[in-house]
Amino acid sequence: MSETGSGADVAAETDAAATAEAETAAETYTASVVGGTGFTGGELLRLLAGHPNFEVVQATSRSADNMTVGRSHPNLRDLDLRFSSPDDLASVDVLFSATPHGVSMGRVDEYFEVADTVVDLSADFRLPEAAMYDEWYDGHESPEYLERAEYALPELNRANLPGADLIAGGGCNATATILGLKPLVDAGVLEPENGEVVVDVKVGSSEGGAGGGAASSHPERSGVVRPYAPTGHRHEAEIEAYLGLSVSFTVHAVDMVRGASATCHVFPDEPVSKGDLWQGYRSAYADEPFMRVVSGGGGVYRYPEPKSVAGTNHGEVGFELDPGNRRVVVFSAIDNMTKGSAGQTVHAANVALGLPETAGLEFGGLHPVGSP
Amino acid sequence: MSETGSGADVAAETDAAATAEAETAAETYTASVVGGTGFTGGELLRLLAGHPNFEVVQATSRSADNMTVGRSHPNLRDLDLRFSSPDDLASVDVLFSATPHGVSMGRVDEYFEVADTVVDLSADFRLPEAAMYDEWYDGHESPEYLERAEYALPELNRANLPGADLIAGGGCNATATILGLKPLVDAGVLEPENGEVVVDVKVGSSEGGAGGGAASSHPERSGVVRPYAPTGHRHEAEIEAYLGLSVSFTVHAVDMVRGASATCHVFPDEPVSKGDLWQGYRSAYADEPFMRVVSGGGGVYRYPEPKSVAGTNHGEVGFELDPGNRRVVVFSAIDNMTKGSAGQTVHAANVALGLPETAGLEFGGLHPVGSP
Amino acid sequence: MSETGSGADVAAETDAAATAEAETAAETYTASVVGGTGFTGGELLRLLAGHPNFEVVQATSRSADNMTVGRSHPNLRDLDLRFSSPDDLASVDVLFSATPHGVSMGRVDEYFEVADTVVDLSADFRLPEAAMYDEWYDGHESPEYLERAEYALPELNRANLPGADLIAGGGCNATATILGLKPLVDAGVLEPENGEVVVDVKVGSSEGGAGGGAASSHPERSGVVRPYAPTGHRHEAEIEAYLGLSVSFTVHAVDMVRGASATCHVFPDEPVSKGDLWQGYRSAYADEPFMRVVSGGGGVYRYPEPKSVAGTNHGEVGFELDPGNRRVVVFSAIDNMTKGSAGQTVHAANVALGLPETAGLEFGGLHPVGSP
Amino acid sequence: MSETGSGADVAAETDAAATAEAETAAETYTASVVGGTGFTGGELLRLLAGHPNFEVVQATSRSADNMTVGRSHPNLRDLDLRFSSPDDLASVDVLFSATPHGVSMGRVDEYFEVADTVVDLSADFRLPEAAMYDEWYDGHESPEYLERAEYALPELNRANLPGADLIAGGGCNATATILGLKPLVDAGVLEPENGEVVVDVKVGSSEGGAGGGAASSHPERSGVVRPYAPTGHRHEAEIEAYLGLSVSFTVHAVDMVRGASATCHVFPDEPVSKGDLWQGYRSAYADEPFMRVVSGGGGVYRYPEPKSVAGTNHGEVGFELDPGNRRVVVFSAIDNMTKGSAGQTVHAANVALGLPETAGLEFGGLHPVGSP
Amino acid sequence: MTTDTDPVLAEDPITGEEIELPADVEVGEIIDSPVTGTELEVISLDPVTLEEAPELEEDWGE
Amino acid sequence: MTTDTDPVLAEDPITGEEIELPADVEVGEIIDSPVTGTELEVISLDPVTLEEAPELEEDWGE
Ligand SMILES: NC(=O)c1ccc[n+]([C@@H]2O[C@H](COP(=O)([O-])OP(=O)(O)OC[C@H]3O[C@@H](n4cnc5c(N)ncnc54)[C@H](OP(=O)(O)O)[C@@H]3O)[C@@H](O)[C@H]2O)c1
Ligand SMILES: NC(=O)c1ccc[n+]([C@@H]2O[C@H](COP(=O)([O-])OP(=O)(O)OC[C@H]3O[C@@H](n4cnc5c(N)ncnc54)[C@H](OP(=O)(O)O)[C@@H]3O)[C@@H](O)[C@H]2O)c1
Ligand SMILES: NC(=O)c1ccc[n+]([C@@H]2O[C@H](COP(=O)([O-])OP(=O)(O)OC[C@H]3O[C@@H](n4cnc5c(N)ncnc54)[C@H](OP(=O)(O)O)[C@@H]3O)[C@@H](O)[C@H]2O)c1
Ligand SMILES: NC(=O)c1ccc[n+]([C@@H]2O[C@H](COP(=O)([O-])OP(=O)(O)OC[C@H]3O[C@@H](n4cnc5c(N)ncnc54)[C@H](OP(=O)(O)O)[C@@H]3O)[C@@H](O)[C@H]2O)c1
Ligand SMILES: [Zn+2]
Ligand SMILES: [Zn+2]
Repeated sequence: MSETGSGADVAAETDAAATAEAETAAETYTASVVGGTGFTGGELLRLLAGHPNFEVVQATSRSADNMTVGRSHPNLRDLDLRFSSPDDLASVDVLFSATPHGVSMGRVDEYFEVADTVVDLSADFRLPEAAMYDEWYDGHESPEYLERAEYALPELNRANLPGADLIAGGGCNATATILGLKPLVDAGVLEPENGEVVVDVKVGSSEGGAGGGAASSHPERSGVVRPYAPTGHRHEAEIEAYLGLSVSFTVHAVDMVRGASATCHVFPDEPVSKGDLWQGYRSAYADEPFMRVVSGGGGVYRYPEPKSVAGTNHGEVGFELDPGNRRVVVFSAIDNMTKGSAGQTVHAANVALGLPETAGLEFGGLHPVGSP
Repeated sequence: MSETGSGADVAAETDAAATAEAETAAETYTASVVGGTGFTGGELLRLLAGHPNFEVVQATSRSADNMTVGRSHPNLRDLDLRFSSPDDLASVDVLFSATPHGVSMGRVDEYFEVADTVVDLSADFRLPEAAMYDEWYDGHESPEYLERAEYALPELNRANLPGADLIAGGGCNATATILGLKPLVDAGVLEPENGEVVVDVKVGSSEGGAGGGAASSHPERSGVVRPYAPTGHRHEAEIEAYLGLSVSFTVHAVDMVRGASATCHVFPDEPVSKGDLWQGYRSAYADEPFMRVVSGGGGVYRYPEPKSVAGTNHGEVGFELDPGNRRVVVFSAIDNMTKGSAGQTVHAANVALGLPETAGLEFGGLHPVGSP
Repeated sequence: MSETGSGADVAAETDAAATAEAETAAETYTASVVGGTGFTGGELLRLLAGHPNFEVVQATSRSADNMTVGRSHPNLRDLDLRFSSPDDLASVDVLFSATPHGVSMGRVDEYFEVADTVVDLSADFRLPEAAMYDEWYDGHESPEYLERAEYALPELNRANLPGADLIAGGGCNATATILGLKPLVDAGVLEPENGEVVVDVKVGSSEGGAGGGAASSHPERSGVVRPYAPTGHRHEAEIEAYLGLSVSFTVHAVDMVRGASATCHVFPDEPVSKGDLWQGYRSAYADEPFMRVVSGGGGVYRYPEPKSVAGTNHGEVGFELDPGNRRVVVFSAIDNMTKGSAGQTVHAANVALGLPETAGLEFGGLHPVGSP
Repeated sequence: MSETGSGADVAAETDAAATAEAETAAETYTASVVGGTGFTGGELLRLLAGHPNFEVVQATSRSADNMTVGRSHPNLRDLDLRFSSPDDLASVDVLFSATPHGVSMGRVDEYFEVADTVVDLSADFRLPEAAMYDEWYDGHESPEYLERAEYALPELNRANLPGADLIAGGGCNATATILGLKPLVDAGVLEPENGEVVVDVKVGSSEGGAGGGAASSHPERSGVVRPYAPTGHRHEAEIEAYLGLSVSFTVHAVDMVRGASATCHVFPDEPVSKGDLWQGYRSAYADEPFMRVVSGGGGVYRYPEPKSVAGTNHGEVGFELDPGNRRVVVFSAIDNMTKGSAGQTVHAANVALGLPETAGLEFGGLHPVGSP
Repeated sequence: MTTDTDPVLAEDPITGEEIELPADVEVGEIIDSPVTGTELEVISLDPVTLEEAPELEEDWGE
Repeated sequence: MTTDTDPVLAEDPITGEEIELPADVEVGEIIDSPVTGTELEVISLDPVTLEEAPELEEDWGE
């Protein structure tokens, strides 16, 4: 039996990370989750409860006040925590809010009274300018915070996250799209003045949140390929804001629970080669702990697939070329609940607070797995 | 041709149809199905067994020779028929062949020795020219039949079907696409010299046939959004041949068994209005017994969905406009096994033989229905 | 009763049936469906609209008053009918009511004012005695109708149906169980004084109706094996009433939309042979147009399965023996929406009115089919 | 910001565990997985790669020799390991074998030549006596190992595991059943001479392994409730051997990928109360790190469900009483791939080697999750 | 339905086609077009005038 | 694996990156690239040269 090891084959993937972890091991940040009965709220609770540097001290709910967290989220039955009212917020280091659009913008002052750092998963602080809220939403109640807010996605905005105290989680469909297209933009393959970029998205039912209506009942929602946002989806605004690119966006509901998959059809001005694409994508994501390029190859899983990343904070991107090279098809797959929201914001919080980037986000997924 | 039967067992939906039925009520055509254990072969058997003007006298299988048809297709347990060898073909009025690509082109002479009319569901006679088989397939063994063959889709080719004796069923993805785009082409909204047309298709697992491999096992195939034909799909050839239009085509496998859904992103030169689109689609399909325009409206089912047409020979098409009207998104949904193959060819045979168009194809589908 | 119709559009499967059809071909009964937006209401509309002897003149809804039927049920888009208020009932030959338990018992007098025959799909008239409603439900408002009501299941109660004017559709789980066990009871293999009979049922989500709650949302309901009625299910009462047998009943929700499957574990006093069982089941159902015995054999579908009968009015039953023959396991599969409710009552109405038994119920199902 | 914490809110749940962990932190055991392309082989690789005390040095495959592990298991793409031939076994501390029944019994001598400890996931060493292999299987090639082998399930056999060098993983259905019934046996509620115990099991498609056949193709396997082992399942032998109890066992395939759910219908001689049951189950599993009692309560998840434990090594058990208390229904849910095989054996290896029990097995599952 | 009043006719505001509505529609009522499925608001009676009903923005909460 | 021979290095034909292969690869063997996942054929040894393996055309049979 070898007795040399240190069990280092799990979290601390590099020495640098190990050092970082050592330095921060003593730090525990208290955290609260507003909207704890919701889907992304539950995902936050799962991730934060398993995070070495966070201690969850409050999860709010109006509808399940005083109930145990495990009653809503059976995977959290071992968590010794009860929901409490969002009207009675605890003082914490970091407040995560996972409420429907419009709630946080009305309560952000309050949030900052009780918390040093506010992380919001809704659309309320995602867009950089108030005018965009006028155009795509119903305006904004607290536009003065928009400049202060940092977009959470580290692959896009890592440089601005350290020290940020208002972090705005990206939209899940926008995240999938941005992760897929950014390397092409950076490589100059995709330019704003190019022709059309078509983004055809397929999403799971958890994207609709725990509320649900008739359309999300099991008999009606099972087995669908349903155009739910044929055109005019609000994530277009976010993509344009952060990628400098206008896209033609269509979203379909398909039969899975977790997952968002964006297929981007791009028509570069100049033909590109597969080698160019490999190089662009590889170099874009070489140092990213959560990104993988999956493109061709053998076996069953040759391109990005949501079920390959379900439950994880990973993103998979890949591409293929049309014969004649006039079209690049980009595939991007994430778990909408993790990389597409809760995981993304925990990742961003890790960066903001100087914690190891992968802390609390190590779960690597399952195989086989059904419709996760 | 045998003219003995009666079997007036189909709903005479209109007086005209009733008259037509009266005229043909005396006609019964004998039919055989080559490839009867397969998925589309089973669908043919289902449709022909319930058809007032067909009598199935043979279903072939090499692997299940002598077994009852119900052993392969549990819905056909009441059918008193056993598989027999494809080497020993019965004389029939109409021979339907549902074999993999490449089989029929090698046996078509033989087929015509035993049958007056040959209906082939494979790709073997779909394309009009031998050169296209050289480009997209591995050439053609019997190119002399290509001119004789008529493309089955009545919505496209009704005029040429009466009296046709070699009918070539369309590809399911091509069918969905053609049905979706044809009204735009006819209305002059979509012209070959327009910019890109992106066709993003989502299909069910029955499209892969009964053979299956590792990728189609339940654990691997469940819950997927899997790019299975990222680019270069052979149906592009078919679409180009029949719509005069080159499209950028990508096909995804999603978690359903039956169904093909095509989302077509079109960028017309001139802005179009919703009214124009309604008028174009309504007039294109006003007299089509199987086509429906579903576009907006209320309730859960606002756009075409494969599960709304599962098991039926219906096709649903619909559309939406981008704000600014620079993009038309067209949705088209069919059941790949029915409208996309077996049903389409029975429909075509009805037209070819002068039978009522809807004979044997009346089933209207179920609600609710899961992943059909 | 109107006797104007023609509509001889159903397959005359036997000569006897053909004669029967000839006699009744001239009859068309007007029908209404109370609860037309619901799942079984929609199924009734589907079946009656395709029935040669019924003409649907009204479908009621409070929530979708004035809307087209196709808005709720996309498979009925071609039906030219709008929902109207249940407060304003049309005069009809047959009124079908598909409302939640408790509604019909309060309106039955009213129903008989506008209709000659009332067919109720709820539990309101299923049990023979008022005392049973006291024990299993919250009592009964109109106990005087209980004796007049006939249980719909023809396989159990055919003799009493002709001329019946109040027909009570069975419970879907009870129907599956009764169809599975009755041949054993009739053959004397299963006697009330035998030991325990365990009935373990698996059902699809449509059983819960269109209402749905949090537990039936797609994210929560997908992929489940969920004990939803661990013990004390009300269908026990029905089984006891009609089979003279007390059973230990447990119901699980599983991931399908349509389907109820009962596995009955029976311990006969005396060992039985497979031959005995085959004989008992075959003779019990030999003349039944909708019942099949499926037990062993080859291929993929060796025992009853809900998806083999999905969308149809068929029931499949089968059995297997424990080594040592001390246990008989009986499998029974139906579509809860069809054989388990709407189809069963249409079948019963056919018998009651002297129509061909299979009229309007010929659809034989699909293969392959996913989670129907 | 509080800086008191130690991030101790993850693995080390108790001080004792923390101490144990500290002591063993220096130990790394090398491990190999025979059958690494398989489903449970992949699960072993996932668990061992994330385990602080194991280092995987070999994974074998005949069919994917030299290919990367990530090609078969997309969740393991980051693992830097290629399959190698099972004919060329590396020397390791612990060899895990996840091959079909019959392979290990022929190679066990060889295994012990290269490894100190052998952990086998097949049925080859599960049963205690050779005679049982004669009765239920086709005999045994190496019966001399049967006494040496220890059954892996710690909840049943913890006392005998420390130091064990041949560990036999339990069958997944047997594991679910044993976990459900053992507390009743221990409490004397269930005695061998009681009447019948019916065990009705529902399982996911991963139980069939990666091999798959026609019956496990997606179109045929989707949406099923399929009796796949109506009677005579070999796990009966295992249950009898370890619970001292003969059960009537029936297994159904349902539409999920991971999961085994056993519903046990028990008829105690004396009536029991809910209080008794709670006490029996709570005390049986109070100190078990992976077991939960879930029985009644509010919300959506009131009883054990496979999807609540999918991907985890947890087992959920619960119960309900028939009115009249004559029947106890016990529900037990596990993930067949984890608690039902790979996780169970890693747990057992932890105990055998003196490692913290939960090491490598901390993942707590997801919510919401579809058909995992 | 066997009511004594006949259905009324109106112009579909999207396609211009003539559509049939129940006799008893009232101003302000929402009703779907049998042609397009679109939800229409009854703006006035005699003759019946229809307008596209304001779409309820469904928040899919992403 | 604790073999005595070290892995060999080769150039990935698609990205040009250096990749590690097992020591015992043989000419004609198919092996997947750890960088791109592409199936590569070993064309020659010493040095190991790789080429993209001919893709098996999967017939999805539509
Ligand atoms: N689901 C996704 O995949 C996803 C992805 C990216 C971003 N997001 C965004 O994340 C946010 C949450 O989404 P979700 O899917 O988790 O929604 P959800 O499941 O509907 O949960 C919403 C939560 O907010 C609480 N809540 C609602 N209104 C509130 C109010 N006025 N004050 C305080 N609490 C309130 C609800 O609980 P009580 O009613 O019990 O208080 C519930 O816990 C949304 O803004 C959404 O756009 C979601
Ligand atoms: N599935 C769809 O949605 C779909 C849609 C449109 C078009 N199509 C086309 O329809 C055809 C059949 O597709 P499918 O999905 O039904 O395939 P399938 O399920 O694989 O069935 C193929 C059938 O052909 C038989 N067969 C195979 N090789 C044969 C040979 N050399 N000679 C005679 N019989 C042979 C097989 O049975 P035995 O081996 O027992 O003889 C089997 O019955 C294909 O050309 C496909 O492209 C399919
Ligand atoms: N689903 C099954 O598999 C099944 C099987 C066997 C028996 N059943 C029985 O069939 C009945 C209907 O079940 P379901 O699943 O179809 O239910 P459902 O989908 O919930 O539909 C109920 C219908 O009744 C209407 N309704 C509700 N309350 C009403 C009232 N007070 N007066 C008039 N109409 C009312 C509803 O529409 P509005 O609210 O718009 O009026 C709706 O159309 C139940 O009694 C059920 O037990 C169902
Ligand atoms: N699946 C479950 O839920 C479950 C639960 C409990 C116990 N088990 C038991 O675990 C074992 C594995 O099950 P599984 O589901 O993982 O099966 P599987 O997916 O079919 O995998 C079997 C593995 O064994 C390898 N293999 C087959 N024959 C071999 C041989 N003669 N020599 C060496 N390797 C061989 C196969 O790979 P190559 O062909 O590439 O070598 C493959 O990697 C079985 O004994 C099963 O009963 C499974
Ligand atoms: Zn599903
Ligand atoms: Zn499925």
